[in-house]
Amino acid sequence: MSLMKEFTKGFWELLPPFRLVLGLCPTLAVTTSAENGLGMGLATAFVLACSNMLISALRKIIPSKVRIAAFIVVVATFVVVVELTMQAYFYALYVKLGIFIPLIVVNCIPLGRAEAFASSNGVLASGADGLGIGLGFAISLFALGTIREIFGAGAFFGAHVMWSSYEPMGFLLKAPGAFVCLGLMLAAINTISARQAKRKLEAARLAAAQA
Amino acid sequence: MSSPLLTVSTSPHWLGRTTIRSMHLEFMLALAPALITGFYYFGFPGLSVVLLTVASALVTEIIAVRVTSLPNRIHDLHAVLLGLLLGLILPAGVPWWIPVVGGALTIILGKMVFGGLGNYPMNPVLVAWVALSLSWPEHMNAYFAPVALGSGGDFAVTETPLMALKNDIGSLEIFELWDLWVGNAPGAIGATGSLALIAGGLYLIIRRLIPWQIPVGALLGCVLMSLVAAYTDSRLLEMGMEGLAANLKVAWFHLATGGLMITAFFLAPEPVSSPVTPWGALIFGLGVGVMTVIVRTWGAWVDGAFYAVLLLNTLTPILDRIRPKVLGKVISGAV
Amino acid sequence: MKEIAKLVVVLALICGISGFVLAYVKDLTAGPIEYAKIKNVKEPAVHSVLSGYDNDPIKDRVSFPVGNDKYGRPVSLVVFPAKKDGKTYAVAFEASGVGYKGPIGVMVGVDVNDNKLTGISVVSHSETPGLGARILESGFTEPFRGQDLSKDLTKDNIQALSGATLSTNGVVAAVNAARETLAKYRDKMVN
Amino acid sequence: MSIATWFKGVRLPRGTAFGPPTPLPPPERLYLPLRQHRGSVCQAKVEPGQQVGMGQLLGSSEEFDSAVVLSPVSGTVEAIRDFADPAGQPVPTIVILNDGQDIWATPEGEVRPPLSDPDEVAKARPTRLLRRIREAGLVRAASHGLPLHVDLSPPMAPRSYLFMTGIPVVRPTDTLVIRALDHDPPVCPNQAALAGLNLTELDLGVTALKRISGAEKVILAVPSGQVANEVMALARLREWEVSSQSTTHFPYCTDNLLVMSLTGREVPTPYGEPRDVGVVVEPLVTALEVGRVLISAKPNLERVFAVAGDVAKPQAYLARLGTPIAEAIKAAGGAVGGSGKIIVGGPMMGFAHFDTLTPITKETEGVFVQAAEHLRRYDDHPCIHCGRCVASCPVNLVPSELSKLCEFQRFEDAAEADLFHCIECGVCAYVCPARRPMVHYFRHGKSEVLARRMEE
Amino acid sequence: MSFGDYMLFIVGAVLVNNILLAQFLGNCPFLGVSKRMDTATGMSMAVVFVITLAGACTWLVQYYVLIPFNIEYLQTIFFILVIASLVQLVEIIMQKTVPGLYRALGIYLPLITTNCAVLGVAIINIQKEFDFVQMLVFSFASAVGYGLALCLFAGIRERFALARIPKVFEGTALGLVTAGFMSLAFSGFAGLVGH
Ligand SMILES: Cc1cc2nc3c(=O)[nH]c(=O)nc-3n(C[C@H](O)[C@H](O)[C@H](O)COP(=O)(O)O)c2cc1C
Ligand SMILES: Cc1cc2nc3c(=O)[nH]c(=O)nc-3n(C[C@H](O)[C@H](O)[C@H](O)COP(=O)(O)O)c2cc1C
Ligand SMILES: Cc1cc2nc3c(=O)[nH]c(=O)nc-3n(C[C@H](O)[C@H](O)[C@H](O)COP(=O)(O)O)c2cc1C
Ligand SMILES: Cc1cc2nc3c(=O)[nH]c(=O)nc-3n(C[C@H](O)[C@H](O)[C@H](O)CO)c2cc1C
Ligand code: SF4
Ligand code: SF4
Ligand code: SF4
Ligand code: SF4
Ligand code: FES
Repeated sequence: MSLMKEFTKGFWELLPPFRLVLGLCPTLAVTTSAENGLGMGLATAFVLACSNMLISALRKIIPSKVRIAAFIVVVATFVVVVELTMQAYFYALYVKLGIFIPLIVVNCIPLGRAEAFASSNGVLASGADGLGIGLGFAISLFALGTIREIFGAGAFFGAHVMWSSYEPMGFLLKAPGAFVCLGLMLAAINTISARQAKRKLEAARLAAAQA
Repeated sequence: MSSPLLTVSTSPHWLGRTTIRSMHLEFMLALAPALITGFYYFGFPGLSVVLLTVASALVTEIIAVRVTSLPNRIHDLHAVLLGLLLGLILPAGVPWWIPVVGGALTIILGKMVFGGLGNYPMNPVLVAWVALSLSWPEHMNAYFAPVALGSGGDFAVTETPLMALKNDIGSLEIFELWDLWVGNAPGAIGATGSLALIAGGLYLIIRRLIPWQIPVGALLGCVLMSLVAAYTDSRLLEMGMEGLAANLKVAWFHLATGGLMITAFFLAPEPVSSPVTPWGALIFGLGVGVMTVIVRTWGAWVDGAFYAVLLLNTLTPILDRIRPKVLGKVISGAV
Repeated sequence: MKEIAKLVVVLALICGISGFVLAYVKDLTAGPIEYAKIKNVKEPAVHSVLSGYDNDPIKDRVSFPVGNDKYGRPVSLVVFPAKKDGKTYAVAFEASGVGYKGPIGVMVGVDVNDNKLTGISVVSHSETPGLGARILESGFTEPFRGQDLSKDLTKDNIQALSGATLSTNGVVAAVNAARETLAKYRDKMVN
Repeated sequence: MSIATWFKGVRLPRGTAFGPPTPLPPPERLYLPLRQHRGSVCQAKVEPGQQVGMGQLLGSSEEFDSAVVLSPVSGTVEAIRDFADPAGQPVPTIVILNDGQDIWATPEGEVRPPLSDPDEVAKARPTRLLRRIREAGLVRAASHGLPLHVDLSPPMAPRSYLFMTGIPVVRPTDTLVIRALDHDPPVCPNQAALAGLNLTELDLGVTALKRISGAEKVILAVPSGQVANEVMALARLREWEVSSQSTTHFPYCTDNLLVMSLTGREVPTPYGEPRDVGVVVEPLVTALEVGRVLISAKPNLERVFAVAGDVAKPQAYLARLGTPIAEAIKAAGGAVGGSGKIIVGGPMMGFAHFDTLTPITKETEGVFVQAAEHLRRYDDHPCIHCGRCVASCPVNLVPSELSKLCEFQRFEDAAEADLFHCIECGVCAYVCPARRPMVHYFRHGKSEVLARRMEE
Repeated sequence: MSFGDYMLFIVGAVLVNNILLAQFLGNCPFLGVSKRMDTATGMSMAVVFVITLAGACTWLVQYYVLIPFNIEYLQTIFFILVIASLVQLVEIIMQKTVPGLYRALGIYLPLITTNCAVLGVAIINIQKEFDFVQMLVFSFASAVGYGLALCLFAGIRERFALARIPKVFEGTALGLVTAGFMSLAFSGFAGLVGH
């Protein structure tokens, strides 16, 4: 049960990059298409899950003075593994994601989770946490990539989806569009949370009134 | 004898007659000559683009205040003014949905996400214009050659003077400068009639609705920078144009063409996004003029005036720190 | 002291294991990566400079050492042969020349029988977009097809790009470098 | 007027040009607050029910910064109770039932022999003149006015903050400005006083003020084109400089700004006064009162003031001190239009009162009536950054930013941005198209900062 | 490269290809420390210092360690370790020798380790095959571009603190939209330098 909770919190409560405002650079840079977003997200998720588990396993032996350095080495190792693997088997995607694959090292999410969660929790819980948050990140990037691709290129996974005379809004694929799109999505998520909070408050008041 | 009906409050008890609504109405009045010039040369296609942007902006604002908790300030006519301004800087040959999308972008992105009039950091009209330009460059370059009202000609997409200048400096000789000043040249609907724009702008300055520093700075900056640009341009020499007279001709051309005039008098002095202090405003204006010519001469875009304003908008908070000396202030922090 | 020793040992251990793992992964992926690079970067270029073959030039590629780089590591030349009925009649390989902003890599296709170019394609460059980068356009590369390679190519026979003389020179230099390479290693290539 | 200030401030509509002040008959009941100036409150010297004569002492104080209160009529003290002063503070007020006899308390009301020779005044000892002024209970005729004897005496405590910056603590006064101008145009007692001028009073008053202040130079600041030839002749004779000023360019007739345009000297703010730069400014009404006191050797019991705005017949009046403003409004034909505001002072800087019994006091310049249909409402619209307030603020502040800082409760930042240099003239609120309550924000901000300083 | 070329190179790195607004590097601290102008200027100075230093160190590591030993595939791991130790070292040395500067910049230094811009610029230096001088100029100019964007952005956000912003846009959401607008404005520089 609690494992499930660790796993699912990454999908809403801690959904990066909206709730945890970290990992913005790849979010903005590579989400020009759904495919890129998904690829970047999954690569990050893999690194996050693996490094979380390994760090959790090693947490008793790593002295706290060198823990950041040790975390960096662990994260960086998995990043290089991902880098090499993608280069070998997903070369086109690797080229498109470019510098942002090595930058997973400094993407604040893996280090952040290592510090905040894995260094004080069990291996399974850390794995669940890492995978959940990683998948949450992947979903966010996928959603953003989807929106930008559909309206900015009129396509989804490269296939035309809008009506035939639709001329895509190229602005969305450029740097300004990335920022604006992410900002609007964040506002949408804030709106939903505000609604939820209000509903919860009303329910509580109702319960209080009945009692 | 104390009367409960009397209103008690502190001074001042008089307020001037200028309100936001009256200011916007006067802005529109000042834009009327440019709109009429645009209508004269670009006819009903031009007029319908302007009407579409106005309608779109107004409808978007009405919807926005309905569906959100933003205060309803439609009566201040800001949406109408934004729509009008956007319409005037669009080409007459755009497909119908460009003004529609543009009007909506102006209101939602430019204004509403920041909470409405007073809060946005950059000119909403220009934000929408640049977004449209980045998205649909081919449509945003569909400028019509002017056809005087009643002369019965057909509209055709053509090159603007600035496009021509970018490709070939010889275009300096092709366009009649007088035509450029009265607006008989290809270009955006309301941006070609430089004389009409100056007339409206002078009205605004006299009515103290815009600070004079911004337009004066912009025009001055444009002249200075175009002299520099002309001086360093070897193509002029190759054409046998030499000396101050030739350089001044380039400056004159830059002044009369493209979006400079509408920018100097109507877009750069947009209150919310431009500096409030006199020196800040002057530097802002100069910056707009200089950047306009830099982008036109060396940049990737044909016209730089609109980008120049957005760039200087990012500097506004810093320019606002340039303050005049406070009268009577002998030591700071005296309380 | 003991604590510091522990710090060092743990960190060294982690680094060591990491290095070991990575070396292993590197080894494992070396082949696929090379293939992926050739497949994605070289293959389109090879296809555009060769024609009329009935083999797979990628699969039949040969590589042999041609010297060392400035760090002393061996450099190999990869040659893609075009064969008809099992006989090599043309080869494609990369050569480079110096353009305006750095090296320009050019895939050069040569008919080995009459020493005529079967086509060129620029695979890597860092020239100015709009200026030097016009070397990518077919309007620029097309005139190279059929040029005679028995002597040094000059700019007379091709359409030099105005405003980008240096880039043009770079491509021509690459083709001439290819001529020398071909002369030197013709035997190894044609086999 | 320099180029720099030409574009600053606002041009207000010129009020009705007033003729000389019309005398107002003394009312049935008079209300005399025991403090009618900036400074200490007087103690009542009479009891309810007591009979008083004209000029009889009603209240006085041991403190220096206080002016005596004298009875303007003869009659009975009906009550002593609290009334609100212009700032809303309760002040003990003596209510006198007028018997209509106007009997002086002392025979002929004389305190001292008359002093009506200008040459004698010009040579008189300043302390002698000051004593007469103090005994007559004169107060500088402006809202927030000091007792005149205080205003004319050198400051009692050194101004340490000025000293620190190298400005002389007490600079000898070299210039006397007689201000025949009013800062809030429609309410214009000084201009009205100029219209029906007693030349002897003027001559004596100005000479006395010059003698007391020690000034060498006198500048008569007058509204352009409104000055009689006799006054010009007198000025030439006495070698006074006459300077014409625009009366509608608000707030350039306020003291500090007037000093700047006349002498080019910048009065240090927030605590400085014209005296700190060697200038004494007195309203024309005050100069005339001084003259009258010296000639008649009687205390001053009347005041010139204006009634303007939405009344049937705007007019300047000469009335006994303590007359309720209701009487003045009635005399001016009554208010027209819906019940709006009764403003003591002018529309730009006056205080709106709810009580029409509020009396004419020694600081009253006039009453402005605003009908309901002319009330202007403020709005809570955000600042639109238009810069009109910045372009207009006479002291070069950035009111837009100050108002935002106060609006968002960042009072310390506002103080840092020179909030305390604001003179609350209201120009920024006047020009603001967003109708922001600028001056309200500033007053609130100042009071918050001061409250916090007090706590520390 | 001639002097003029260097000037164009610098303009390109500062304005046209701004690492933040056009290349999306270092966004987390960009949104994190841009609420006030004074913190933004402090951060900007720290970034300029560290990026230039880190660029130099990683360049040396690349050409004198990774390439000679043929372990370029370990670039990521080496670079991040070099940067992390460098930041630590700078912190310690600064604390000892220039405590004033340390107090001003110290709190930003740890933030910088996990700033994509530092590692990003180091990697770009290698990818573009810059020589040592070019690398120094590019690193410095890129960092200045970052600082410039950060300070302008902080100025704008300070104004938001005095405005009634809709609840759902408060904070990061509006920050992102505004960054988008700044990026839009900076697109005006496009083409000034052809890189
Ligand atoms: C206000 C306005 C609304 C229009 N609405 C439509 C519409 O809904 N659908 C449409 O096809 N054309 C509409 N038009 C006309 C379009 O200009 C024209 O039909 C359209 O461009 C046809 O080209 P298409 O085949 O590319 O859609 C509208 C024009 C105006 C001025
Ligand atoms: C920003 C810039 C970019 C340039 N890019 C190139 C280039 O990509 N290729 C090139 O050959 N020359 C380039 N040049 C150099 C000039 O175009 C130079 O004039 C040219 O090489 C001379 O050749 P021409 O005789 O054909 O004009 C560049 C110059 C500048 C200022
Ligand atoms: C001489 C004079 C000048 C006035 N000037 C102003 C003024 O500048 N601003 C103002 O708000 N009211 C002023 N008033 C008050 C006016 O009675 C009233 O505001 C003005 O007539 C506008 O009327 P309205 O509300 O019908 O527009 C002035 C009144 C008078 C008698
Ligand atoms: C709200 C709205 C948005 C539109 N956006 C686009 C668009 O982004 N691109 C486009 O080509 N057409 C757009 N259209 C127009 C639509 O596609 C139109 O039928 C054809 O493009 C006209 O040729 C839009 C229409 C509306 C009503
Ligand atoms: S309100 Fe201003 S002008 Fe009026 S008395 Fe006070 S300081 Fe002087
Ligand atoms: S800020 Fe103060 S001094 Fe300036 S115009 Fe406003 S009220 Fe007058
Ligand atoms: S006049 Fe009003 S709206 Fe304009 S800047 Fe000043 S406070 Fe803001
Ligand atoms: S604004 Fe200030 S002075 Fe006015 S009522 Fe409020 S607290 Fe009192
Ligand atoms: S992801 Fe780039 S700084 Fe955090």
